[in-house]
Amino acid sequence: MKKFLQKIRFEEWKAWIYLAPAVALLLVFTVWPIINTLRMAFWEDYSIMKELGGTLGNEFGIKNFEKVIKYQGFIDCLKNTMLLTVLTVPISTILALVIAVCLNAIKPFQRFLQTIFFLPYVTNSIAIGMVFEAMFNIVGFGTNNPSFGIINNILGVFGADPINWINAGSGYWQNIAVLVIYIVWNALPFKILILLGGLQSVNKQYYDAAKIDSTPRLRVFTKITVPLLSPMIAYVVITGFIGGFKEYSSIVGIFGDDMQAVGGESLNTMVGYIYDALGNQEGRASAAALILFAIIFVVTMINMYVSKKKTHY
Amino acid sequence: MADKKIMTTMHEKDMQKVTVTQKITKVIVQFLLYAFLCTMALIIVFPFYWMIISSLKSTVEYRLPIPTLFPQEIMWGNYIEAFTAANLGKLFMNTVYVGVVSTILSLVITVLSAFAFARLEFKGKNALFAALLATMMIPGELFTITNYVTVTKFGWLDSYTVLIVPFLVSVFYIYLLRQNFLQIPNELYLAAKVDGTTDLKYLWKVMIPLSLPNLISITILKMMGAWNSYVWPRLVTSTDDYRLITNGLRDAFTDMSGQANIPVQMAAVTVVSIPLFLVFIFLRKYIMKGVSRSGIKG
Amino acid sequence: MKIVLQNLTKVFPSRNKKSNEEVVAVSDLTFTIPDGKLVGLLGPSGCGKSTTLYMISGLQKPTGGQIFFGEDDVTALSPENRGVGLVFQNYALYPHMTVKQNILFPLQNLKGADKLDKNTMLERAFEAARLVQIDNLMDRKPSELSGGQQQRVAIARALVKMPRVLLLDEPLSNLDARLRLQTREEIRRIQRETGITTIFVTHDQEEAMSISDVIVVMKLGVVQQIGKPQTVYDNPVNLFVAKFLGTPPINVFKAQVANGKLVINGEAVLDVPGATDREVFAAIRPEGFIPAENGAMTCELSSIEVMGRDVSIVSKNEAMLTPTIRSIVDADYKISATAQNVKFDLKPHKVFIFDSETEERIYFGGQTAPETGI
Amino acid sequence: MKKRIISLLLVLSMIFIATAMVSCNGGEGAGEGNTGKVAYEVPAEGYDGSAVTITFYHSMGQKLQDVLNTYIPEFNKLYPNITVEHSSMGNYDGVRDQIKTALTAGNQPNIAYCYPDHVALYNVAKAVVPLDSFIESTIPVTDATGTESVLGFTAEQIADFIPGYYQEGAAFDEAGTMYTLPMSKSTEALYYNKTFFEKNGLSLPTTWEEMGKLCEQIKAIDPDCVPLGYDSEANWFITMCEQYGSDYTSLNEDEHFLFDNETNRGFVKTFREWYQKGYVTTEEIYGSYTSGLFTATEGQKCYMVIGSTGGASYQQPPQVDGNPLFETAMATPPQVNPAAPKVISQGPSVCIFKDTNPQEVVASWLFVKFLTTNVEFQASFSMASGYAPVIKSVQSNPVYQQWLDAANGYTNLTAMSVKLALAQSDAYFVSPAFNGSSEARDQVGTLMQDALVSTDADIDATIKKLFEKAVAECEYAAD
Repeated sequence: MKKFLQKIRFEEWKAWIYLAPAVALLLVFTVWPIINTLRMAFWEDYSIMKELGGTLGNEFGIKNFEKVIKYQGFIDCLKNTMLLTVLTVPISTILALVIAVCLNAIKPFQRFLQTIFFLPYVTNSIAIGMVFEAMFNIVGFGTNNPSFGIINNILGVFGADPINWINAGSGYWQNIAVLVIYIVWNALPFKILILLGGLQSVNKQYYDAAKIDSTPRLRVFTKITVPLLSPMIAYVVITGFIGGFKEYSSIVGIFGDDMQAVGGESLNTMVGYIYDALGNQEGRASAAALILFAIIFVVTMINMYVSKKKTHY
Repeated sequence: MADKKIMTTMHEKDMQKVTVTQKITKVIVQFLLYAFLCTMALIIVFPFYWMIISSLKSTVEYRLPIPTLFPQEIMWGNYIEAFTAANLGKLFMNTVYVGVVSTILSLVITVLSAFAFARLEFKGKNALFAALLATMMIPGELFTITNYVTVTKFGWLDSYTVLIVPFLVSVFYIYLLRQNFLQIPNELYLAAKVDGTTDLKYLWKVMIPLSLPNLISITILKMMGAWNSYVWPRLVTSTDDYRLITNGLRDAFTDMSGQANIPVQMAAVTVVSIPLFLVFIFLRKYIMKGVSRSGIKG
Repeated sequence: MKIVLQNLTKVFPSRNKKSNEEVVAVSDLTFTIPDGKLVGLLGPSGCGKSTTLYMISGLQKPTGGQIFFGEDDVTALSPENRGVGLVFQNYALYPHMTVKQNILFPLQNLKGADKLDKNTMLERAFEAARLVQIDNLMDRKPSELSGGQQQRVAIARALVKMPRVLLLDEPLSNLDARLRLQTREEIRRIQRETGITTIFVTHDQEEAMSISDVIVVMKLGVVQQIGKPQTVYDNPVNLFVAKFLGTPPINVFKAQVANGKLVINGEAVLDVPGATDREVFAAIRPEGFIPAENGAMTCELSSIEVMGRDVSIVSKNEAMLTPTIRSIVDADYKISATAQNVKFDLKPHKVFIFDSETEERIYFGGQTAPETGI
Repeated sequence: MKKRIISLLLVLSMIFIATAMVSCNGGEGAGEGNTGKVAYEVPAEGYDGSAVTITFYHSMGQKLQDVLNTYIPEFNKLYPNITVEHSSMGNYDGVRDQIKTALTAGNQPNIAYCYPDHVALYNVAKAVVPLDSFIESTIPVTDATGTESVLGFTAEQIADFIPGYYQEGAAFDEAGTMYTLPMSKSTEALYYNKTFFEKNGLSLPTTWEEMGKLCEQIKAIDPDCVPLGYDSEANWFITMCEQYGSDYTSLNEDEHFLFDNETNRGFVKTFREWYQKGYVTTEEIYGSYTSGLFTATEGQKCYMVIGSTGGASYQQPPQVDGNPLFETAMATPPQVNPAAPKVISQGPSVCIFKDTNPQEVVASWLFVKFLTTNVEFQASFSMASGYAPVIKSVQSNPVYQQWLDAANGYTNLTAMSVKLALAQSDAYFVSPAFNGSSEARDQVGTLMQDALVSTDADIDATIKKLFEKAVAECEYAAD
């Protein structure tokens, strides 16, 4: 028995050696930042510059949080983030599900189409942001012979007159529409892939059984495919929400650093707010980051709870 | 079954009609499937198409009111200018170097940690693992400033180390690999233990070969991560000998008056996207499997 | 409703790209399954029995030939429109549905004239559940049931929509021995009660023989013999069928026919009037031996196993092709275990001769070829 | 699943508790790295000749860096042991961001390009060296060529600075401590299509009423055009406040943002009407600098641009097979009271950062002094950049004189713009610089844009709301 115990202790000691590099790096580059963020968040009116200049008081409390929550700009950022997430996650999930099911149902060209649908995943989001901006932008806006941009031209083909998507004075909802299209476009590949992987791992016999039971195509989808895929769908929705809350680069990609169309409402998001506040109010940036983390944590817990109820495992 | 006789409803129906309608519906369904998939594919591919043809247009043609769907005169010059103006060659080498080194090192760390989490028992294992998972949810922006101060204190600024070391530990891949290692039956490990194989040998001989597809997809995904990183490199590098390709993109082509030369910018963007695209084409299978497997365990 | 298969063939392109020769799974199958009968498709694994079953169900498309349900040519008809019930080898119950939902599922798909309202569906479902005696498990999930119970749910699901034909793919292979016997009887009883034409596939010849009205023995995609189990057992058309049926298996010897006598290992063991002289295979059923002081055939005794009602004698012989010779005789014959040799006489109707090249049966004495088909 | 969630919550609470303890005693962390907040006094021996390396962050393009590289050896002729390393950080904000994060880790450069708003930010960390003690220092300095001189500025040198630029360095506190020295300045000018004006007998507008009528006239002549392109809305707003004498911002701690007043709302409303009538567009609204319209060969054009003198070369008339389409001319932008003109001045200044090694600070001072007072450098930098030099004596430099005379409205607008900048030198004003002044500048710019493009019916209410929102944003940012 003694030898056995001794062996266990040796085993334990060895495990920590393997984990040493990971734990060390994590302590320095993850744990300390978290602690430092908490420190900055709770240190009232904290800013790095003030700390360097020694002009910081040393009361601790939730003043930073209050300041952030009371600031209308932050509320707008929260509203924008929620709106974008609530719009893009369902749309991209449903679209990805339908595409994955269709892809799974065809044989010829399946690999080719699969490759195309996976393209956005391998591209640089800032790069494609520029392309989207170029597509929706009206070059020479306000002059009398503007070039309306490719999207408006396509709309023109269908008889619709050009819409001012992202230029000066464009409406908030037009801006949101462009962002939703871009975010969904970016989110599709990962979702399609996961769902397709899930579909292919479903036992073929259930579909044969459904054929024998002469189930119509739509009922096969709703009654068999979706329930069996529910763990995958839950995973995609959960990661979708987490990603949605951290949306930032797509807005910079299209609207540039001032995060809004000229004369339009601000499209800034929570992460955008954090970056702006990092300029000279690190206290508030940290507070906002913790608020964001809390929201993500709560929403993920709700999602997990709901998905545990719904998914068949 | 009250009455013995089976109600055979199918029989009355006229066989011919059923087979014909069935054939027609089959064709219609196939057609709809392909129509839907092709339109969606078009929507996905269109920005790429637009990127490539814009990169070949002259600035004048680019500004035409009615954009041309194919460049009237191909401007290959844009690509040369993209390469020379933004010194993409050097940046490209930097990105590849950083990508390869960080991937290898982080692979080693991921394998060791995943092995420890999957196979070895030690106090606080689950708590530590849960803590790791928690960090996945924390927005990265939180860390940027503090990490910047730390790396500057270490004096790593404007070097390859600062681009590589801070991101060696990716919790997600440790989680992924641990799930994969767990699928390998424990008996194999115990058996190996009995006939005296050391952990590392066992790891090398048994576990790694078995989870090779996963390792390859992790490697590719890690490379792509290095390829797309933008904020951190921009913060920590200032000279061209260490800057990465994405930094070269954003502000390289705005001339003095702030007028961005879009075609050249698009050329640079295309150049940046091609390597990733090629990697994807050749290693398609692994990327797909890696990413989709990450979903299986949910 | 009888099922007619007309020169049914199925060819699969071989899986590895390099070699392009195809695999002929089923070749030129023609036989008729009488209405209301229980037919066993029998044969070693890879003989095309499952493929045939799936072609009948519509899940596999035949490369040639036709299938008729009664007068209707259903060859091109998709499974949805064939009105077929199929029980898969590993049940394929929908894991996320309860037993009740699983059984109700096919009923909910009926449309047009066959549409049922809610409570007739429920009533039919409970009827089917009672038939297979699982009406007490209605609200359980498949994962909570034993193999046997899942098997019965699968059968109930297949039967509930009163299909024209019931197909079972190796229904008993996933069950333990005791449950297998019991379920075998269940299937027989259910088939009798519903009178539904049923085809089931198995590689276990005992199972097939015990409950089928008719068995179809197949090998490498080709039908060897069709007939009542007893007829096929007693009158095999070739060596394969003889060897395939019967436990313990038939004993096979290298032998010759010399002027009307069957000579095994130099001993003329049996008169075989009507057989021309040639090299042959002689196959003797274990119950075909009669121990006799001066029996025609001498074998070297290995061991004797007493099984109560009868005795199993294990012996050896120069000319034997099977590893041992096993004969089952009535317990009354007293054979001393220590004897060096044992002599037997043979019951003519338990001895079959097969041509050594074609392995086709050679009939002698009173033996006549079985009539083909049902 | 359940087990994991519990352990997750356990760990999270653990983290929170741990940090609460740490932060109570004000953990050392990044704080200790501050730059030795010593009230900066010049070392008694001045520059002791020791070998020192100083770093200079700027946002110069390649052309300007070449000028710098040719003059650093000149500086090293005087002080061989001072090695000067310089690198570009992209644009002005890039310099600020880089320095701000560098400050946090204590490795900021010695000298930096800066705008008043940037220095206000650095001053929160008390990182910038107050220059008065250097300016007034009389410590003798002998350079390698043996010429004796004083560490600080002589009276003539101070007088040589263009007052409008020099005062910008003292806009940081009531006492007027000098934190920066002007390096190279630009201003705003009214570029106009002289040929078009002469062809249609139009006269130069000196007041905004005249500009309004002129736009109406031009619109009548060429209905498709946009008569005026004003590039920066923020500059426009700030300049108008100065010209009306109405409040914009102040250094007084609890009341920085004063621009929400009747006068300002008035001119914003007027200029909005101009925009709605198609008289004016701006860089943000048009999508890129309005010089694109001014030099357009076909399609829509504009005949006047109020923009930075630094961008003069962009207003150059386009050549159609060899000959320019029109002649560009320049003038001081319209004024509320032409007698007392007010024009904004921009362009980079330089500041010096505190450092643990005082010799590095002294060396940096010598280099900054060289850059701002060396006539040849100021001349060649001005010629290369198109920005105005900061000292008057440059005008008497023969080479520079010749360059100025070569100014013409067709091919050498740069010289013309510098000439104008020098002529307008007593019209410059300086806005107060404090922690939040850059926010004020951004907010008034956005306010102006939103007002111009707004098509709301009750425009007064909308403008009132935009002003209130801007003030709220500024107060949030500053406090």
